[in-house]
Amino acid sequence: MKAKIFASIAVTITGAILLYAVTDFPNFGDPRSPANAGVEGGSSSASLYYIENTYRDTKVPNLVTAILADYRGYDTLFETVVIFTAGMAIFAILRVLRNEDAPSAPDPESTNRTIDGDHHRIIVGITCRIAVPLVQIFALYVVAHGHHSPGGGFQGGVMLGASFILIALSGSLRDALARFSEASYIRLASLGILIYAGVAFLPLVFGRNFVDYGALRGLLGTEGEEMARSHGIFGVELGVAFTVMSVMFAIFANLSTRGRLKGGL
Amino acid sequence: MENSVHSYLPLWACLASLAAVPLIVLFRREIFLRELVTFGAGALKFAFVLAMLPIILEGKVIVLTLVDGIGGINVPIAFRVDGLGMLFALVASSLWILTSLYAVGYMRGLHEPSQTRFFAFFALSLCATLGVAFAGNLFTLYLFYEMLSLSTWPLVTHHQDKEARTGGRTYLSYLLGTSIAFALPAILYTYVRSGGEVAFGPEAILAESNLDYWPALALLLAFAFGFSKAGLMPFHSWLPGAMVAPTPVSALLHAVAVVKVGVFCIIRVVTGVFGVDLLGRLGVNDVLAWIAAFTVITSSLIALTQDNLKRRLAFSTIGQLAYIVLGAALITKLSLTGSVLHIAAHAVAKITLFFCAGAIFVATGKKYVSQLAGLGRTMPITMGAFFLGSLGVIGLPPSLGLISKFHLVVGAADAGEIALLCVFLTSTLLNAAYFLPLVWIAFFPKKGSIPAELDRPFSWAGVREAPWACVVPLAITALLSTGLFFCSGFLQELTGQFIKGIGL
Amino acid sequence: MILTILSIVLILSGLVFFLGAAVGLMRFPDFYSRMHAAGKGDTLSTLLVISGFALYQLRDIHDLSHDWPVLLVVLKLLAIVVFIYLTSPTSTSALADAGWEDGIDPVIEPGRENHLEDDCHRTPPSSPQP
Amino acid sequence: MSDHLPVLVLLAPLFGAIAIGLFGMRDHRVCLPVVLSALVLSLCCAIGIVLKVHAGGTLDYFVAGWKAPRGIGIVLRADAINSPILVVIAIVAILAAVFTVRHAGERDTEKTPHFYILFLLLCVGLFGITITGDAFNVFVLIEVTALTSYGLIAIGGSKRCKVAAFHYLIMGTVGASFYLIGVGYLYLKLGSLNMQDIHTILASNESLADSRAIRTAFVFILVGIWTKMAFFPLHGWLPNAYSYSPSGSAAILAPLVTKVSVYVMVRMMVSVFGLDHLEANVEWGHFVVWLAIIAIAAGSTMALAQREIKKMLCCLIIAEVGYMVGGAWLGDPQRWGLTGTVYHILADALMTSCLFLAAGAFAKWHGAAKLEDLSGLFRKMPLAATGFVVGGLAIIGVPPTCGFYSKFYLIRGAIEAGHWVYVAALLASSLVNAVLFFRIFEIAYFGKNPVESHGHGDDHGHDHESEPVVRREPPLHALIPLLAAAALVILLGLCNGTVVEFIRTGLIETATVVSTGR
Amino acid sequence: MLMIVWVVFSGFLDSFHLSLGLISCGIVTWLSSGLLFDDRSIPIRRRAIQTLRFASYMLWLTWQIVLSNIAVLKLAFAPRSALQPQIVRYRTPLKTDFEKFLLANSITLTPGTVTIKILDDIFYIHAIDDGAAAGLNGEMDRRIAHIFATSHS
Amino acid sequence: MEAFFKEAVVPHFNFWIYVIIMMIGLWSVIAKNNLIKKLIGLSIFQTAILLLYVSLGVKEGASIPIIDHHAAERSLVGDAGAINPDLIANPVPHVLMLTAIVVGVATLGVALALCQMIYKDFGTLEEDEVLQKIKALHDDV
Amino acid sequence: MTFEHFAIGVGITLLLLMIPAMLRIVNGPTALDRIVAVNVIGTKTAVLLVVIGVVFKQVGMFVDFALAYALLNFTGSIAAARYLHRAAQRGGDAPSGEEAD
Amino acid sequence: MIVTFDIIILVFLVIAAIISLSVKDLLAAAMVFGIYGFLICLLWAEMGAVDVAFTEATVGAGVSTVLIIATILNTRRRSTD
Repeated sequence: MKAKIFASIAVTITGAILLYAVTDFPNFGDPRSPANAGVEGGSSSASLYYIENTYRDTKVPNLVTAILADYRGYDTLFETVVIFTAGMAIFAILRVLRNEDAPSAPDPESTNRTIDGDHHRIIVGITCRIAVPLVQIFALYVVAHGHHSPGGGFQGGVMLGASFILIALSGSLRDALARFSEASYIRLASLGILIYAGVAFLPLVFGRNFVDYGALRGLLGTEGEEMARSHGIFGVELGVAFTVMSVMFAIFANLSTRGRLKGGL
Repeated sequence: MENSVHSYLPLWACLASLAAVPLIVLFRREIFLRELVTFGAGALKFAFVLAMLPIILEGKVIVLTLVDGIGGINVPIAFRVDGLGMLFALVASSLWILTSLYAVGYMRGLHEPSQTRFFAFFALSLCATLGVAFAGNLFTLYLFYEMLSLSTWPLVTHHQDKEARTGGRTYLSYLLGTSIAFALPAILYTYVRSGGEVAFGPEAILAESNLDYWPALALLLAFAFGFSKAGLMPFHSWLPGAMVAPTPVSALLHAVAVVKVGVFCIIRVVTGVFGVDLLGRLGVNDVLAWIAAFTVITSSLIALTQDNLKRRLAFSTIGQLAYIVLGAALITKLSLTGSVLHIAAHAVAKITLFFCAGAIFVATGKKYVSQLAGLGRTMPITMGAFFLGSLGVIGLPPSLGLISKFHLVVGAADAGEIALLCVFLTSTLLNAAYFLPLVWIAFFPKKGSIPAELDRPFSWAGVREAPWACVVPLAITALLSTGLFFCSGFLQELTGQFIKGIGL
Repeated sequence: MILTILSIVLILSGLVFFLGAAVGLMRFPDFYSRMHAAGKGDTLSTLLVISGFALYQLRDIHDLSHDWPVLLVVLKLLAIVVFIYLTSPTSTSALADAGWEDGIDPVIEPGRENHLEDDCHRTPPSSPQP
Repeated sequence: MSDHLPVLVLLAPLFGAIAIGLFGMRDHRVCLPVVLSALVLSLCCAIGIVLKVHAGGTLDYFVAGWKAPRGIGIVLRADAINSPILVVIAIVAILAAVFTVRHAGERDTEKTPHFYILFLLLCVGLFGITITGDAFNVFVLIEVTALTSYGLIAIGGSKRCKVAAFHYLIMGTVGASFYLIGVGYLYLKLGSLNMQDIHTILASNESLADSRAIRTAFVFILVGIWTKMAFFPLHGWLPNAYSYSPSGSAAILAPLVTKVSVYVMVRMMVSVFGLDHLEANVEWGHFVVWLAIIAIAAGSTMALAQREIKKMLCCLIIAEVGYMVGGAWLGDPQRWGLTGTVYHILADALMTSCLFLAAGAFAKWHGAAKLEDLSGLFRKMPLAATGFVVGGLAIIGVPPTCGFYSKFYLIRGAIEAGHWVYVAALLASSLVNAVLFFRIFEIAYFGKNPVESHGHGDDHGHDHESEPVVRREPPLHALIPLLAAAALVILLGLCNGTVVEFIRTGLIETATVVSTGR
Repeated sequence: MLMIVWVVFSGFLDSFHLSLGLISCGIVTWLSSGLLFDDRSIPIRRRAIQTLRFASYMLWLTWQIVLSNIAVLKLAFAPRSALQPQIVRYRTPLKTDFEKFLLANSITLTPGTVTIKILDDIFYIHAIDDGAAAGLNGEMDRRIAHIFATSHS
Repeated sequence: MEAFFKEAVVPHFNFWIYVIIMMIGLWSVIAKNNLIKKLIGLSIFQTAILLLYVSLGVKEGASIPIIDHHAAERSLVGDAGAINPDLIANPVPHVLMLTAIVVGVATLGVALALCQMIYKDFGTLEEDEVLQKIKALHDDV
Repeated sequence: MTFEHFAIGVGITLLLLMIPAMLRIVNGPTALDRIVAVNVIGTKTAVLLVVIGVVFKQVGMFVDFALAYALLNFTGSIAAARYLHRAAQRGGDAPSGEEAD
Repeated sequence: MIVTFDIIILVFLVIAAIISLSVKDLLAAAMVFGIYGFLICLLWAEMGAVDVAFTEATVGAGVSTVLIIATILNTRRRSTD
């Protein structure tokens, strides 16, 4: 009860402050608002620059992808790191490495199959068997076409991860782990960041700044720096996809089994 | 402008004992080596201090800035040696050697535990003492002041029993508490008021600032109580509390290092921070003087009632310290001279007394005044020294105490403070009252008041003195106390340099 | 134009089925009957609406060599339909099964049989492994 | 490569973490060399940055090379304020890393690689927060830091650390979200995320700076960061989170995370909102100072009530945060308060590091979690105890440790700002600290160690040196960082002039930027 | 076949994206080998026939779905008493899992019936009214069996 | 009242709703007793911020921030300035919010892991019970 | 009256048709009823995404994630179903049955 | 941006948020939270933030719900509030 009263007070105060500020906002959907067009007298908003020049700079029609991986690629590197961190943190928190209750419980897998019943095995299992490859190819498409359509490394990665989750849900986690083992997902997650950071780091070798993929022109053999950026963005997206895929599946695997990687959802 | 000399001597003097600490710890298994290191460091230190003496006597000032301050924004660790510092350093470093010697005897005599720690912290506290003596600005002063508080704490609580814990707690809470609560803000306030200047120099730090009466009074009192090592009432009770310490420590604390650092700081504050001019203009020193006077009288009266010898000595110390403060507070040339000299005089005399108390304890295990009757028979040297020491404290000839007290009294008269003059005289009487009867019954006990085995005529065969390592130092200090009465010239010279330096 | 009208018709009929599903969802008495409404109504109406839009997209195709991306869009729309076809009944029956496992009793018209109740008392099935 | 120092400083631990992820899972022995080399590399980079800043002023690094117009790309800014902090982060991290050699996750030694990955990523986050010049980037890195912290706290085996981590997570996420709201409001009114850009716009447009949205933005950013730094009313998560986490984690979390948050606040004040603007609204500043005073009082009081060492230290952190926040908001014209705050960030990081290392060592090798358990410590592990004493003295503010000087600068600022209550609070808190630590010293100094006192029934009357003393120092890998931290505490105190001078060039440099409204 | 899907998704026919597509297909085949087709022995011709038959079945099924929806629609707007929910047991002659799967989903999609549980070869079906229950007369089985005729008759 | 409604609420409808949702989330974070409920509240709280950001990048009548392939090809050939910024939504908030979503899901994952551990250790997910048990734990020690 | 307007109309209708599902969610009575309603809304959402794509005249872009959406919606319900199986198997928790919110 | 969609979805959003927080059955709460994700995804799409919508679709509808369900499996389904 005390918490509720306290919560009410806190919420009222915060809400009042926020609403007090809201009346000061530019109108919703105003294309001339400072966020969209910059402040008068100040420099024009970065967003205008992006809209006008991104395609010229990077040859990527999807502005969001371009900004995400190039202009603000530094942010995104850490976004990936956040995901990786989450995976590691969950691992550190949950994973049971010593088998604490191994002797008491027989392998839960053996009981699972009977309990799922034919129904689940047949209907869900077969659906997933059909769906999973489709999901995967679609996810890879999403990763590869982040330049042109919505999506990119993160979304594709989540879907790839979801496809493995789907395998785990339709059959058992063991099936999924057989395809994507613990060692490999940790390694793949690290590899993903390595790809990202490596691609971002390469320009340093060429004497340019971090994340400046334009420097990779020579390496990739593209005509202009723009295409080099475009390819750099692709490399980065790939790294993100790897990490996200691995971590999403890792999180699921650990959460559903409380870190034992046996039984589970 | 004063003529200053740049020299690393003060630093070496400080470091001599600091460097001894690791050596002492290193040689913790080799008792002999350890003690050798202690003496070596003491001798080295004394030598460094002596080496500076001629320079100071020439009327110069040694200046050394250790960590350079940039643009006046920070406070360097700086040394500055003038007459006052020199005198204090002389006293401290010379007495350290003796105290070390005494400590060796005392510790061995009583088989005290953890002697390594004892000697290590002893050296450390001496380093701090010299640091205070040579401090070139308020911050350095404060730094070493705190260092001294902390490094003496393990000494005070040396026995690590319940009593020691209580005493140590009182000790630290008073010293640290007051220094953080009063001295630190006072320093900071000074720092801000003076526009970032805290270095001692020919000009007092606050001489230029136009302080009003009340802030100045508050500041002065903050300093006076903040440096509570000076034992001004009502922040005096750490001193009797610290009596739980082994006697060499008490000697060091109550005669040389700690308490003298307190009064030294107050003299520094009065002369170096406020300056005679400012104080004279504002008249805030009167308040300080009266507080000191109150302390003098009260503590003497309390001392009379104490049966524990060391406690009686402690209260006596409080009173004597208040003399010095009082002398400083009078800010006349004579009174200042008196109070500076009294630092030395009281140091020598009081250390003798403590040594004696310790020697009595080592030899007989007696702690109380009432047990002393007839002791002059078995420990004639000790009690003789005790007598000489008490002469010094009371201010009777032949002792350095006479000279300093004389200056003080005359200074009080000079300042026109007849009431304070009376205080001096009264307290001298009281001093005599609490020391002389003690000596008297030691040598001439009443019949029947002493155990039978003591009640016999004096003979050298019956002498049961403490170990020689205890007796020799106390004899030396007793002699020093007397001897300096005859050759106090260089001390007066030093004082004179100091007085000249502050522009009186 | 024909295409447009056709697509509009398709979409509208899809909406009608959606409406049916929604009403069914509201009115049916128990979980299992609601499954009927939800599972079936949505599948078909999704099919109808999306193919309606797909048809509408076809309208834009004049010259296949130039407008093939639009065709691909149409194909993608159909892919959604196919996918929903695949998944919707699956999830419907999986949920129905789950509902049974969860202990929801179906409302059975008096006089009709409930064989599941008879055979399978909601204990884990103990049929032999295939 | 020296042009790339600002980014290399955090890439080193990042690549280290990747390397552990790739190779360390199989072979745990890879971890420590990787961690140490990465951190040492970072330290070198940080020192390089300091030198460069010293030589050439503020260092801008344009990630991806997007220089113009401003705000397109992300800028890393190293100036005199943050470059020393980088160094301190690297140092504390190295110390903590050495400390954790053998007992990374305390109970689950199999989780060593995970511990070190989180550890390094935490460093990445902290470096990143410190060096970035982009308001949104700060948020991302705060989250990196936060997530690693949750992991590091909960990696321990105790039951309570999980709950503590959960509460921390809730508070931390809400705090970060508040920060994000604030940044959103800024973006909404100003259309930029670049700190300097925001600053320029705000400085040139007074009415905008006073608008409701911007004020709200400021309030939310502050509240968010306060949550992260455990400023008093929002401190609830801290004591449990740090005291129940494994020692190795606490040794890096406690010194750094709150300090870096304080730095973010300073950064926001200095180079986003502008000091001039803040100094013009002094009454707000004084309001915050009052809050800080309450924080100091509360932190000290809570510390007095604690019986566990780590908890007590955590409460002290709360008080210390109060010092820093208060100092930053004093608004004295010479910016001494702010100087003190920045210096205190450095000082407190080292002091807290020292204390937590010591507490960790005591817990591990003396079995002491409560104050009473410490008895006999000086005898058993004198060197470790010495390190602890130095840390304690620094917290109390005894010269020549750095704690004294930071307090000194803070008080100077307060006196110049005329904020006497703050002075009083600082001093009172110092006194309380003195009481606290001497209570500990006393316990540690006196009394027999009940476990180890075999054969020493009588402590008096013997000369202990002649017999083998029951000395059992913690192993070297724990002792060395502890003593190094203690030494650094003193060293920083001795070099305070140089450091403060350096910091002030930064503060004054930015100040001139403010006044000219570049 | 995956490649076709890829092209449908992608809409780019330049070499870069096609090669990406090839790589992706390779990855997917590698990742989920054994998921889509576990029986590789069936010859392609038969598979083609199956596909055709499957398509025709789908058309029929679609019509059934339309019917079922109309039925649901009617029921939705009908008074409540029109419902006669029941659960019927239905034994199928179909053997393979895939056939059962197809049947179950078809039953679910057709008028008034939802498969609740499969136990071995017994389907438990929730029927919404008598008509729907009566509709389970084995026609669907036949049609499904017809698709995979080679493996059955 | 009506004028206020027209001026303050209507043009800022999104923002009002964002505040409301955020407050719902915040309230439940503080007041809800069940830890998972708290987390759901936290997620809702975070999405409210996303709503703020995305709302402020919206432009009336603008399209999605993807330049049509063909238009892009054309603008390559012709002048690059052919793109009218008013017709394309502001991409920056989208970028930022992608990051924020990722952060959100990462946090959620970690929090759920913590929940599981808390449940394992204390056998409950109700905050008050957990706190009680902690207290009991403390008293035992 | 362009086709876009029509599409908007369709979208609004679809949104309004979510209301019954919402009511079902509010009323329950069982968790599974809610899940079914969630499924219904999910399907409608996928359609709505296409509708929005039509309105923006960028169907190609929206189709992608309508598809992704359908996929993941499916995952959600499968997970719920699977959960109920597992929960029943463990028998630890009381089955939901009727509840009064 | 489509204003009518906007308003309706926002209202739904609030309703969904309240429901998901007030349902006592955590499984249902998780599913309703899924709806919340659907709606917000729609909202992003409608505001032109396709990428955000895509992410929200994958995360909100796919992963979050599954993760919460996985947790509920290992903990308890009931909640007191």
